Amino acid sequence: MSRQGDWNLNPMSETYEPKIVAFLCKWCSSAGSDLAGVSRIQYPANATPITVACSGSVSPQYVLSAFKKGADGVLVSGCHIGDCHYMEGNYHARRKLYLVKELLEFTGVEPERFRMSWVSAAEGAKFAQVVRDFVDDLRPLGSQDKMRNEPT
Amino acid sequence: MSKKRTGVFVCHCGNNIAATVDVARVAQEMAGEESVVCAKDYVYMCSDPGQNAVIQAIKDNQLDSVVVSCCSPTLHEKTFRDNARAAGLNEFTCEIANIREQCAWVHKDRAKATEKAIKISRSAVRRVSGAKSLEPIGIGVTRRVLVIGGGIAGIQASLDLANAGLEVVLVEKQATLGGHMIQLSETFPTLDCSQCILSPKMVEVSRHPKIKLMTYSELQEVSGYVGNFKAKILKKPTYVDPEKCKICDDCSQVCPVVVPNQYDLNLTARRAIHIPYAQAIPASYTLDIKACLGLNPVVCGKCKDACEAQAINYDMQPETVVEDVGAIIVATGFDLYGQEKLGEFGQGKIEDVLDGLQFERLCSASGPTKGRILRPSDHTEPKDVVFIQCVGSRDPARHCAYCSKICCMYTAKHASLYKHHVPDGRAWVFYIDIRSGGKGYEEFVQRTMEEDEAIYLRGRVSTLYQQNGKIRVMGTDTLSGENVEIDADMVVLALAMQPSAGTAEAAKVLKIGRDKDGFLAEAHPKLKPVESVTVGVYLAGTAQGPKDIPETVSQASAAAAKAIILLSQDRLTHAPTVAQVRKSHCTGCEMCVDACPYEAIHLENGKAVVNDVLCEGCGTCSATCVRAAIEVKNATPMQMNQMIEAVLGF
Amino acid sequence: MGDNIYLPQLARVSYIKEEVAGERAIKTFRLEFAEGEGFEHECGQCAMLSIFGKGEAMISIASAPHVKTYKQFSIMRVGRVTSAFHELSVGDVVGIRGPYGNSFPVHDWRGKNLIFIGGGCGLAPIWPVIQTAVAQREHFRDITVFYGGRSPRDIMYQAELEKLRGAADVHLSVDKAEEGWNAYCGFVPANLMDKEPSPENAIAITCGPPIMIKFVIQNLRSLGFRDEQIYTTIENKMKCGLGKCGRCNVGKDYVCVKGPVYSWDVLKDLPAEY
Amino acid sequence: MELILEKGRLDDWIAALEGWQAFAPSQEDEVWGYRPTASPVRLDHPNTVQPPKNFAFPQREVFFRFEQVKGEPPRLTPVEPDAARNVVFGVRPCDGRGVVRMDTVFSDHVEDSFYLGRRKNLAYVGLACLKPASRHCFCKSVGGSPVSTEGLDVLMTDLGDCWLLASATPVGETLMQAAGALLTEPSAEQRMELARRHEEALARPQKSAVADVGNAATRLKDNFDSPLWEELGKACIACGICTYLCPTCHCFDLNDEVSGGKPLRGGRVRTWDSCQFPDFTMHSSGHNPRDSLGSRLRQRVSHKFRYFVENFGTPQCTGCGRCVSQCPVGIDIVNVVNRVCASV
Amino acid sequence: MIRIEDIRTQARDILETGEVRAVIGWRRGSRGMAAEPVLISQPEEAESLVWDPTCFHNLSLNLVQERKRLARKGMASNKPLALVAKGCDARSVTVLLQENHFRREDVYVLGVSCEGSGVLDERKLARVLDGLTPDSAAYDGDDYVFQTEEGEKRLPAREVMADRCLECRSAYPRLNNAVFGEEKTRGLEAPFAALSRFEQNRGAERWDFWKRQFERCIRCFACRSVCPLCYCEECVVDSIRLEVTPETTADEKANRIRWIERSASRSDNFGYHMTRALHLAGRCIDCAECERVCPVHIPLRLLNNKLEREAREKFGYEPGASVDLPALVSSFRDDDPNEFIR
Ligand SMILES: Cc1cc2nc3c(=O)[nH]c(=O)nc-3n(C[C@H](O)[C@H](O)[C@H](O)COP(=O)(O)OP(=O)(O)OC[C@H]3O[C@@H](n4cnc5c(N)ncnc54)[C@H](O)[C@@H]3O)c2cc1C
Ligand SMILES: Cc1cc2nc3c(=O)[nH]c(=O)nc-3n(C[C@H](O)[C@H](O)[C@H](O)COP(=O)(O)OP(=O)(O)OC[C@H]3O[C@@H](n4cnc5c(N)ncnc54)[C@H](O)[C@@H]3O)c2cc1C
Ligand code: SF4
Ligand code: SF4
Ligand code: SF4
Ligand code: SF4
Ligand code: SF4
Ligand code: SF4
Repeated sequence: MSRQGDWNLNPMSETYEPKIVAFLCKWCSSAGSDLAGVSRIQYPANATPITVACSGSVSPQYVLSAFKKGADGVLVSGCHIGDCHYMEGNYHARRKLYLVKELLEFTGVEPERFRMSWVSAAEGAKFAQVVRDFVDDLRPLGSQDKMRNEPT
Repeated sequence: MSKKRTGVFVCHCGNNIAATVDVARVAQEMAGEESVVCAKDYVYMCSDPGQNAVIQAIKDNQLDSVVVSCCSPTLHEKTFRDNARAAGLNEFTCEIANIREQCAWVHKDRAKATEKAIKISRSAVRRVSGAKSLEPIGIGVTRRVLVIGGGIAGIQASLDLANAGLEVVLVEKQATLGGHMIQLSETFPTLDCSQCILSPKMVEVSRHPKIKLMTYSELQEVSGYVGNFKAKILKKPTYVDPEKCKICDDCSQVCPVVVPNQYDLNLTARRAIHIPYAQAIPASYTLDIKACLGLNPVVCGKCKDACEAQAINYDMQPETVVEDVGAIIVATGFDLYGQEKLGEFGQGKIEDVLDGLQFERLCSASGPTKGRILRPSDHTEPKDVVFIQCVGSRDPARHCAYCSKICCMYTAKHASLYKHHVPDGRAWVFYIDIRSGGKGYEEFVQRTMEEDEAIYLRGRVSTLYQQNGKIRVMGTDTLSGENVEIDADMVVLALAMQPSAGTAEAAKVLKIGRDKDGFLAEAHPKLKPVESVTVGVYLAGTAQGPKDIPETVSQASAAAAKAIILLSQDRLTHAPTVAQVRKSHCTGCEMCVDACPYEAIHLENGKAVVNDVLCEGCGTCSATCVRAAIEVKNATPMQMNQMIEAVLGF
Repeated sequence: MGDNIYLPQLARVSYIKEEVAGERAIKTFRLEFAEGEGFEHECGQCAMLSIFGKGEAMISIASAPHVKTYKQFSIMRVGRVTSAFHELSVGDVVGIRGPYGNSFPVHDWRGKNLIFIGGGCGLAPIWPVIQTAVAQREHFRDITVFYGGRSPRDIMYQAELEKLRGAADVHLSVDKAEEGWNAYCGFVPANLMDKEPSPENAIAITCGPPIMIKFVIQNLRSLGFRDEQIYTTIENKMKCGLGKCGRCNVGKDYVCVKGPVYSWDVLKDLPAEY
Repeated sequence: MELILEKGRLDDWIAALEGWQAFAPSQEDEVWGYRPTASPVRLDHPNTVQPPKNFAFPQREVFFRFEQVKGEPPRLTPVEPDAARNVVFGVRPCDGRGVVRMDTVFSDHVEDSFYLGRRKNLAYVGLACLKPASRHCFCKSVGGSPVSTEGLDVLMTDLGDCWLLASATPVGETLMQAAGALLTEPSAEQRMELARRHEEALARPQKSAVADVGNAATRLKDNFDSPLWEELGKACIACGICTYLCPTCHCFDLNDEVSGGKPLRGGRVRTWDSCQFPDFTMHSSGHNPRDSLGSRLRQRVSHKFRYFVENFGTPQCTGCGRCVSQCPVGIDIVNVVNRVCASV
Repeated sequence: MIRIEDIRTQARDILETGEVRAVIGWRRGSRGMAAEPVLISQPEEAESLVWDPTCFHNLSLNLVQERKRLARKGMASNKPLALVAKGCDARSVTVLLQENHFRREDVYVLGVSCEGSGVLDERKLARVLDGLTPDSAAYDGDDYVFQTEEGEKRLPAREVMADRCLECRSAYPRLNNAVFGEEKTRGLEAPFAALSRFEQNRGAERWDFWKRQFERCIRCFACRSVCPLCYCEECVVDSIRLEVTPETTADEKANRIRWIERSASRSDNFGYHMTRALHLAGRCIDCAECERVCPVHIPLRLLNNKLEREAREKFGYEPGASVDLPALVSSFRDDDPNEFIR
């Protein structure tokens, strides 16, 4: 038995599907992904959204924890700078998560695994593209097992 | 917290979801969750039978929480939360899992889409398993409104509010109400007299029992929150008791000090003790302390001696009053772009180069020339008057990027008025293009061109200078492609409208945002054009952006209506999903205090305390606190943890 | 080399009763083993109960040894494991290993007067002794039970206490007076002084909050009880129950092995690290 | 059995130990620790940072796994301790004595199958300390000796150009027998050299010493309430170094680690714990019987020099000196014992 | 050159006048040459204070501990505590003040300028001395002088100086009530030199390196225990709810999140150190105590330095520079890095 959920046993196989946790702010990015839906823009099903009030509420602990629980990639997406529903939340997110990103890279974790984007409520197409690109970038890396809990 | 009894309702949305997602499987998977006691799928959850089924299931299974897997929460979160409430549940224990927009509609592979829908639904189930019942936060309201700025915007808003029965505190910086509109002569497109239409309103304000008018006053500090603001207002001393003042002008007759009269845009002079206009409201003189020789009978004291009504009181002190209000309307208006910034147009140093407002004064029957258009330099009637539009506007490189919107119209008005006053004169208008959207506006411009024979030249003026008592205007006519040189007697600049200095001050005091041009920022450019980002603070008039009087008045009435709506409630409610502090973990480091965009947190006895009413629940504080000592209700780290697990297949 | 000493047996919850509601809620559980499983225990012993995924908690066995069909536990909701217990329903299966610790020398007390003094949740550990004494009523002389809670709602085993009345003298008390309460108002140690039980040929068994125990012992001694006539139990934090994890010791003794039952003449000489 | 092994042939002996996985001290990032042997094994190490205690008592160990489907009874899968046969080289006599103490704890009262399961497959090849392996060790004053074979299966002594191997247990004999012809009978001089070197080692003074270990238990008991404890404990930062690195500390924590929620899956995990951590004895209520630094220092020292003596007749501490040399603030157990015992 | 008598005199004076409640300083330890932290409350005890290259401890930790101790006893202090602080230590006092852990008037800083001489790295010394065990260490110009069983040993300071001292950027205690020694820095190595060296490594090499480190961590928590800024009442790695007050509910105890398990597995160790580094971002002032005390030599400084340098270069933020600054993560600038965002 392994210490995580659906551990992908054969990471490099044809069927390897990177698992992405996507923290989307309610006002912009989640709305943007709704627009992608309304516009029926197709994109890969790898990213499962978790809607949060504001990108500023995404604690570094959430990101680390997602990786620890086996995420192959983590996406945090918020409103464009200046457009935050809460005025400043995304500025805080940007600073904090920049540090997370730097630290991950510093310890040798592939930098592609953590991604941030600004997607507005009007950018359905952009949201789809962000996910598509992320999945494309993650696929060659295979499953993430540096931070993931090792099998018990 | 005992274990939740959750019901999950998976919607087919006709075929919208069911075509790509195996809804039955989603329901079945959810049934396997610890807290789930019933899981169903249905073809249209949001239909009447669907909603009833949810309500019934809540009752039948004694559910205490609900997850509906359906479309985006923006569509039906309210529907299902209402249902939950109807069935006796707290609506905050109802969550939507968006498996349509974020899943069924964007994926084709049925297996993958189903897996994702399961994850989304599961994360919602785990989230509600940690959800608490919350009651909206009730806030008592003070049914009074503070209106800042006594221009037409502020006047209109105040009257609307007062007539709706609300108490109003109207604060005006100057000694009189009226703002810029009182300075205008006639107004486009109907050319009715500005003072004639405004003065009655000013009088109404001054007499209205519900309006507390505070002129010569400044807003110093605002604290509190929607429904319960506290405004600290400084009332500057006028040294004249308005109750006693008979406006006999005896005082000003004896005053030895002469200073430019800013109400006439310095085209005339006044005394230190003065009244801005004959129609000023309040109808009382004001002693300009900066100009006065010293409020000292030894030094001067003439006015005091002259006043038979004994209205003058040198001992008047500045007074600070604190007003409790429930809403605030900001109507602090505009200023004209400074001429001194216009090197090519003489930097404001050429006497006969006027700005639009000065020209208005020249046209005005109550103005310096009693309505005759004369050159300020030599009091002769100008025969060639050049009107230049877009001065300072639409020039992102050097001046303002935006269009000031009204200049086309008032320039046409000026040209027309000029022609009415000086029928043999020539009115030259330089323009880039004519923007005359508005009822009767285009016709007005056409009339000015055709009937009043104003000469419209499309092009820019590159420079102008004084020469032989005339003003040489160098321009180009882009239609003919030729350079035009005009020896004008007078030049009138249609200067850009910019937010007034008072607007910047008010924004700072109120902590409301301004846009890149310095105008007050609205909460949403389309849907919330009169709301500021701070709840309970509304915007009206040119402080929010360039506009003419009708638009100003409409917005003022709209802002008043918004305030009325707000204050028509006995209690305001605020979303209860606010931050709460875990006192035992808080060390009082103040990091959250600095991070909160709403200044909703302060320290008390070394622990953070959240003001529920100010907190908007953004969660920035909780992501900042390294001690996990602050979290937003129903979006707690515990719930986030559970959702992350759910997404990753835990 | 023995078996996996940390592996619990499984037992089914066959009965749940809410004793006390509120923030310090207490529920009583009965656990039944499958055929051929389970263990025998003695009065005062405890067992390590597990909820998988949450962990283990040491809980006193509140049923008497002669009750063979189930083992009873009264659990106060205080943390991770105990909260998980409070979420159980009848039919759920949990883990249990034991019995651990020493026991009350009930056999040696034959022919004596027994005085039980309990407070709050502290009735559970001495309940098997009371039950045993009542079941073997003929072997004992007077049986007196002092028991108190904060308020009438905090009295556990209410029905059982009533049933006891024929066989024993029951003195209930609540800390604060309340409408409808006819028995004693005040703290348990005061109730004890009020009734002044005689130390003659008596054994006093007390269990409850540490502060209560402290005063009960003081009062017993002032009533003339000798240290060896006074028994109590102590609860130190435990993880293994087997004298290995190293945290429940008082002095050289691991409470999970040498305790939890102590007579005051032994306990008073041990370091007061409990 | 006493035999000679040429210095250069150590690797060959290790290679000859068929069915055994061999470990010996080596350095990684300047940390001396027991790692799978890599040729050449030199055995010239100072005291390792960690004793070899995790061979039988690993820092993290799963006792059983559980799986629970909603509505079904839990399924438990016991875990068997790893049965690999490990032989550890270069074990210092103090750590050998530590093994004995751990054996005592894990077989007293009830037997811990995990510890003993690993232990029975473990062999320790010791190395006599001809020179103290650490500047802070003090085995002689706590009943040990630099050439003690307690807990060891074989004791190796460096005779300059060769090792003298002395078996101490049947397992040790088996290990030596596996060497076959690699081992030769020692000459008379070699035997004399051994005796000389051992004598020298025994005579060599150690930098520190527990003054009167025989009376320590009673003195500690008498001084249980001494204010010295708080004073000496004041600088302690309540880390786990002194206990985690001690060859005889055995305290542990038990937690359920969950690895999946559908169905609920996970394992019950034993992990080292330390009596110096404030949460070690803290009850749910927040009440903590040992809530001060001084009371926790007293627990650690009393356990080593009093309670263990009272229970098993010997101090638990074997004088390896690790807790002294690694303590971030220089708390020195010898100093503490001596000062408390000397106080009145 | 700092004269220890000056420090002692000052300490004695402020104790005698009752200006402070106690002085935290270093004294001769019972374990070899290393100094040990001590809290003295009697003027005559001032004589025991020392200042030498083994005064590595960041004594502001003891300030924090003393606060906790008083809080546990429900006591409040009305008199300041004094501590002897090196440049880096004074910066951690600044951070503590910034975080309202004390009021300025509660702390009396007896600043000692390292004058560029720094403190010793015992591991380097052990390597250089190879078996010799000195009994004392002292400053002498650019050298450290050791008394060993084989007599006096003189070593150039830079050979055995702690890494952080080689790269020191704050040898002078800016925050002080009294200061000893001159303001000078030697700058033996560029700031963040060790970090830059490490960053020569590529992704895979970095991971190989850190994997080895994280596998080795035994979770003794000495790194966290020694850190003056790891003062949280309860740590993310504690296995139970540690901060319990009478108001704490059973729910709160039951629902404690286990972001990181207590047991020492590589992933949990990784989680622990990443979290710790992030929690110290903008707060860690590079006293390097965590790295010094780690029994298995995990180079924790690298992690902290990395974030410190990012803060400095990208956000213009210097930890421990000012008492009035908002924290690194509670502030932002319009021109914070944005390129990494898509
Ligand atoms: C030359 C010219 C001609 C125009 N002609 C026409 C026309 O013909 N027809 C037409 O429809 N529109 C015309 N307009 C536009 C019209 O003047 C404005 O639309 C209108 O005056 C805007 O009113 P307001 O109340 O927003 O601002 P304002 O008139 O500027 O009033 C703002 C008031 O707020 C006060 N104030 C500012 N800051 C503070 C503070 N911090 N505290 C308290 N009080 C403060 C000011 O003293 C002022 O009294 C013309 C504008 C110009 C420049
Ligand atoms: C001999 C003995 C008999 C007990 N009998 C009963 C009883 O009959 N009824 C009852 O309600 N409680 C009893 N307790 C107390 C009970 O064990 C604790 O309340 C329980 O362990 C708390 O676990 P938790 O997971 O809910 O608390 P948490 O605070 O979530 O977890 C704390 C951890 O520390 C340990 N722990 C904390 N406090 C204690 C404690 N006081 N004793 C032992 N371990 C502790 C537990 O192992 C647990 O893993 C007894 C304790 C002992 C030692
Ligand atoms: S950031 Fe956290 S610890 Fe600091 S004051 Fe806010 S809630 Fe308290
Ligand atoms: S949730 Fe947002 S608004 Fe509320 S206190 Fe926290 S930071 Fe401020
Ligand atoms: S190693 Fe030292 S500081 Fe750490 S707990 Fe032990 S005695 Fe205390
Ligand atoms: S107590 Fe210290 S010296 Fe004694 S055995 Fe343990 S670590 Fe070694
Ligand atoms: S001090 Fe070292 S071994 Fe101990 S927890 Fe910290 S990094 Fe791990
Ligand atoms: S993290 Fe390390 S270097 Fe930084 S302040 Fe803490 S102990 Fe000092």
